[in-house]
Amino acid sequence: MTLTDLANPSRFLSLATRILPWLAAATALLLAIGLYLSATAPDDYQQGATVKIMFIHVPNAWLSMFVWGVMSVAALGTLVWRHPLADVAQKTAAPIGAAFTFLALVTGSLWGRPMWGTYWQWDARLTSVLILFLMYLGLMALWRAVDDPSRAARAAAVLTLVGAINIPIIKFSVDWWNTLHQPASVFRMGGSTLDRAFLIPLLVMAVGFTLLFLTLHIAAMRNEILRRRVRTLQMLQASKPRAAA
Amino acid sequence: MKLTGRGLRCERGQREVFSGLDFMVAAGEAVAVTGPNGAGKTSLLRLTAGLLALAGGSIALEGGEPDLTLPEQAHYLGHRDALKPALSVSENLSFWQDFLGGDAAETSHALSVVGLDHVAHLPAAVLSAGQRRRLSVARLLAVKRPVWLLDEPTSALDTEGQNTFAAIMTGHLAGGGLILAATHAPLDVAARELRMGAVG
Amino acid sequence: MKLTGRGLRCERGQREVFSGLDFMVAAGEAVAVTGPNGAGKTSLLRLTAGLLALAGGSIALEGGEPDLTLPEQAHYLGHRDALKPALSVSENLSFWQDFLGGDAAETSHALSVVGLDHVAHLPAAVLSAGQRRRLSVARLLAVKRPVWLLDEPTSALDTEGQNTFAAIMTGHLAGGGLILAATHAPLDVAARELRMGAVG
Amino acid sequence: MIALSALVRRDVRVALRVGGGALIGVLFFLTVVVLMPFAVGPDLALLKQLGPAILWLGALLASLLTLDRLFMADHEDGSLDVILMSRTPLELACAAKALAHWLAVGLPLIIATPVLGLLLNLDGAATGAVALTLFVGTPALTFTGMIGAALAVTLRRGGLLLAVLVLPLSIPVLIFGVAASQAAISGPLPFGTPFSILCALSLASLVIGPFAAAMSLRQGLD
Amino acid sequence: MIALSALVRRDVRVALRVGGGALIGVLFFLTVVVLMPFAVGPDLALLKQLGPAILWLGALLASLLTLDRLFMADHEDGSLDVILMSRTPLELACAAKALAHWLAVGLPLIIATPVLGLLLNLDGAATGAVALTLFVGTPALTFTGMIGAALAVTLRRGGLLLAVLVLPLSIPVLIFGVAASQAAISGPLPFGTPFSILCALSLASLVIGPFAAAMSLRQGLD
Amino acid sequence: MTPLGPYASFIVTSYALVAAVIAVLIGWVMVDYRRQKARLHDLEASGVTRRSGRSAAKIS
Ligand code: HEM
Ligand SMILES: Nc1ncnc2c1ncn2[C@@H]1O[C@H](COP(=O)(O)OP(=O)(O)OP(=O)(O)O)[C@@H](O)[C@H]1O
Ligand SMILES: Nc1ncnc2c1ncn2[C@@H]1O[C@H](COP(=O)(O)OP(=O)(O)OP(=O)(O)O)[C@@H](O)[C@H]1O
Ligand SMILES: [Mg+2]
Ligand SMILES: [Mg+2]
Repeated sequence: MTLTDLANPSRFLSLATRILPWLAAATALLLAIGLYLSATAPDDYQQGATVKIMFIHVPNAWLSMFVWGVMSVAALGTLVWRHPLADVAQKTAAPIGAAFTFLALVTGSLWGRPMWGTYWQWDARLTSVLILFLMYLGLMALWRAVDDPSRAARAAAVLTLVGAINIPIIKFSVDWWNTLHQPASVFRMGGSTLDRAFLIPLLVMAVGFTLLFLTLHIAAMRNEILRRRVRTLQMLQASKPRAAA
Repeated sequence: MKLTGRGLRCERGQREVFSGLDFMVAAGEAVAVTGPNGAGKTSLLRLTAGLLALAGGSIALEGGEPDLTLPEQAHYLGHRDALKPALSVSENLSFWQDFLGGDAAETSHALSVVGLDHVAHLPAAVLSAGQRRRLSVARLLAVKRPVWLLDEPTSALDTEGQNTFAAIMTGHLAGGGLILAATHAPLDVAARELRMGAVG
Repeated sequence: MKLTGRGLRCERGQREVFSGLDFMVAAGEAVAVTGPNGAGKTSLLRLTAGLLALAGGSIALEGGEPDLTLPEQAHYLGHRDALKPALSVSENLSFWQDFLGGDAAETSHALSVVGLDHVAHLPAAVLSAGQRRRLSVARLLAVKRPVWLLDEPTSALDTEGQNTFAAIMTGHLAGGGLILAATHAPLDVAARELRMGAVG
Repeated sequence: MIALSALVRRDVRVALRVGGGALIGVLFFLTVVVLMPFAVGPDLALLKQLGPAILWLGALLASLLTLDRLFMADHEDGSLDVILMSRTPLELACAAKALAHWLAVGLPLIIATPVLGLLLNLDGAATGAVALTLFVGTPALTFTGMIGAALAVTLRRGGLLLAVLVLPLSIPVLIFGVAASQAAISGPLPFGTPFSILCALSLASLVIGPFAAAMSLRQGLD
Repeated sequence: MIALSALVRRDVRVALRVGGGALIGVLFFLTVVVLMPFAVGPDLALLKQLGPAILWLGALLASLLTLDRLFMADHEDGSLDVILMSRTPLELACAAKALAHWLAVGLPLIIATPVLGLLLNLDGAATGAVALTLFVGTPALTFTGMIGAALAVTLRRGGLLLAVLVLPLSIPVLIFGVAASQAAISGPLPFGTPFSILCALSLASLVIGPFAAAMSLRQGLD
Repeated sequence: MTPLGPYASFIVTSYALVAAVIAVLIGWVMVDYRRQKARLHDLEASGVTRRSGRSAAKIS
């Protein structure tokens, strides 16, 4: 790493350290408000109290896609500008995105059981989220499998960008595929027709979860930068055994 | 024609191999890169061939064809010999000739110069170590390129093969080509030496 | 101890490489197998190592351990270096030590003799050509065997590495070992020459 | 052009000699089709229903089993270095290599389809339709799989990791390939819709595959 | 014994580092299971019926994708020469290599079975039974596949040819594996009969595999 | 707070799960931070410094 390269991560570190407490506080506040609003929200006339699952399910589902978008931007940063921060952003977003996707899947199936009578259905949306989850896991496996981080970053970037094209295609193809075999009996609720009593808690929760992602991501990026410094120093130590002793 | 590198820095796997290296090779000149194992000779050749990303500095070829990059005007002869065992000797050579844009009439001439004409029809899998090396040398002859980057080119060659190769290099230099060769043995042609230091 | 071959015939891919070859190596003696590319030097070493089936003749080791075969008492150092890129330098060496039944205490000593102790923890994938060769030489030191069959052992080694290897060979010969080495360069230890003729 | 056709010819030749010839591809396909009844049980109606799925899985398998060494072999023997240094744009060279792979592995499968059609009790028209979907769809499998093959070089990793990374990319092709074949065999849905989407997917992969592979190879320089 | 355990440890280590770790095996299995509905359609009843077949196909695929380089890699880097010259009998060395392969590839799949059981709607007892059949059957896949891996060295061929040679050998394992799992899940046939035949097949392959592989490797000297 | 009705267990489970996963994420980030800082301090204590001469563990 050259001096100019180090400069940016260093500036990022100091910036992160300054804004992280504020971000964390804002996240906690919004999530608390959101939790209160969702606890006091009325029951849906059709779904009863289970509508409460929506307030956590939908933000997680949105974030699962949003995080892939963040990774795609970072991937461009890796490939086009070769910015070391982009590598770090890519790597640290993957596990967080996988966690959100996992939550979307689990809360979805927990909602599906009372609503549809089954935890799992090979429905278009569900299936494409499952594939998204698998792709997150594949990406994480890739990061773990390669010990040279810049090499892993470049491979992961190519895969992330190809995945960004592929996921909408999967969504669309699965949509089509489903109409083949199953009657469209799946319960759906249009976002636009949502009552204000549900809409406001949902939006508050969504913003809260987005802030949560930002907080976690910045903190994880800070850890990763430190980890790379440790690595560099260890390598220095290994290459000069006498100087270190 | 002149090949120059300035302030070169090489990193492999996040470790610095060398930095601040300068070199210059003029047309008709051979430079022998020497140094202990692990000094970075192979890395320098691969940087020049564009097969490794520069971590700093610049390499330029003056006086070559202006619309071609340096790697496109260079031959790189490495440890791995770019041969397919399943193809015959002549199939291997004429593939590179077609792919790199050489003159198809040269194939059999190149094979006879390196002394492989009698095995031209055999699959490359059955070649001995020296015969494989001779076949990769034939690629240098079959496709004309001014810059030759050679990594221990004479290893595995017998005495006669080394003489032949010296003659081939002399011919290339006489035709205005230039050679940058990493080597532990003497190079058998008049050459300046570029000595690289030992590293961790 | 004495290694003798009588009336050896070698066929590769249905073609005869040589026939009627005799050789003898006594304890404490080195024999350099020389000859042009494709003469059959590598083939002779592989026949002796039991890695190639004899088409005729016989090879015997007198005075070795009676219940072990010749290959089981020999080291073969070929072009391919028997290293796994994914394992570290010391993992590679200590695997062969465990597998071939050497003394585990020898590992770090062998690495320092060949000058690789400072890269012991690196994966073998990042070694330079000469460093890989040094690591395969370390196997000869880490596991004691009387017969050494070496195929161009000094290729890719720098001058210091060649000197070290000469010292290693001298030590092996002094300990009553015997060496059969194919080589194009001079062997750096007192050696008889076994010259093989050119073939088609 | 000479350069590209030379590359295609070399790769086809190597693939046929090392892989054992085009007949092996056919034999492999046959083996997979014969194997399925053992896995799912000898229920004829079920097998007929699964017919297209079996054919498509066979094609997917054939490409998975052979693609991972597409660039790795060239990397290991040093050919990739020379290809990178040539005057041919790397994207075109990648496309040529994928085309060669498809000619050596994909095409024999398609030619074998009529034989398998017999085994699966398909009539002439249906067999033709299935062969047509394979003809259009297998290039997409090759050209997306190529991205994984290039990643293998960058990562210096192979095996299951690669399969895990590549398989999700081939899901859309699989869906529309099976759907189009299904439609051709048993109806009632029209054949045209999924088939034209399959064509679109194939065309898209013909563009994206070589670019992504070349990008990955350039990034993987070492 | 030291020699053999060193070989097992080395091979497991290399497999985990190059293939990307045991978790990748699990992820691969998961991907295959998720892929199947795309091929056969999203019909839950059909998928449940095909459950054991899908799991067994996943295991077969994992071994096909990774076995072909079992001996080839050692041949190419010269390790095989040293192994042949060692004092360890070649049969035992082959068995050790196969064991290492099973530990790195087969075992993770078995551990992952419970997760997949959920996706395929299996209850606890059935999941246990399927895991048990995989535990008993996957060694047979590895040890018969090993013969093909050794033939790859002798023939200097890879790719589909190998799959064609290996697949027929694994048909019996597949039949009884699926039958036993099927019996455990849905009855009505007893679980014991196919399961004990599966055990017998595994034991036989444990003996035949190493001998055949060693014989093939000795014939392939070059 | 309105009563949760017959499907209370599903609602509670999903909220609890989300809370648990978020807690794991936060814990991972914090533990990781402490560990990296500690390792950096150890390395600096053993005399290794960055080429820039500045302290590696110091952030701002
Ligand atoms: C494992 C099961 C499930 C998964 C993976 C899943 C996934 C998703 C995704 C990705 C979205 C965002 C899509 C968008 O905004 O266009 C979403 C939104 C939504 N999901 Fe789910 N879902 C699942 C189960 C359910 C169930 C069972 C219900 C209700 C009965 C449900 C109700 C909703 C609603 C109401 C939205 C918001 C819709 C909108 O904004 O248009 N989901 N889900
Ligand atoms: N696998 C093989 N199959 C068939 N023929 C082979 C094979 N390997 C080598 N040969 C042939 O056997 C002859 C001797 O090969 P060998 O490798 O023993 O030569 P060598 O003396 O070691 O040559 P070099 O000095 O080039 O290493 C050569 O003509 C070669 O073409
Ligand atoms: N792929 C790689 N990744 C990381 N480090 C590498 C890689 N290849 C080589 N190195 C390291 O870079 C250094 C220089 O290697 P290089 O191959 O350039 O040396 P060399 O001068 O050619 O040596 P030799 O005389 O042994 O061929 C060595 O210390 C080596 O360990
Ligand atoms: Mg070198
Ligand atoms: Mg030789």
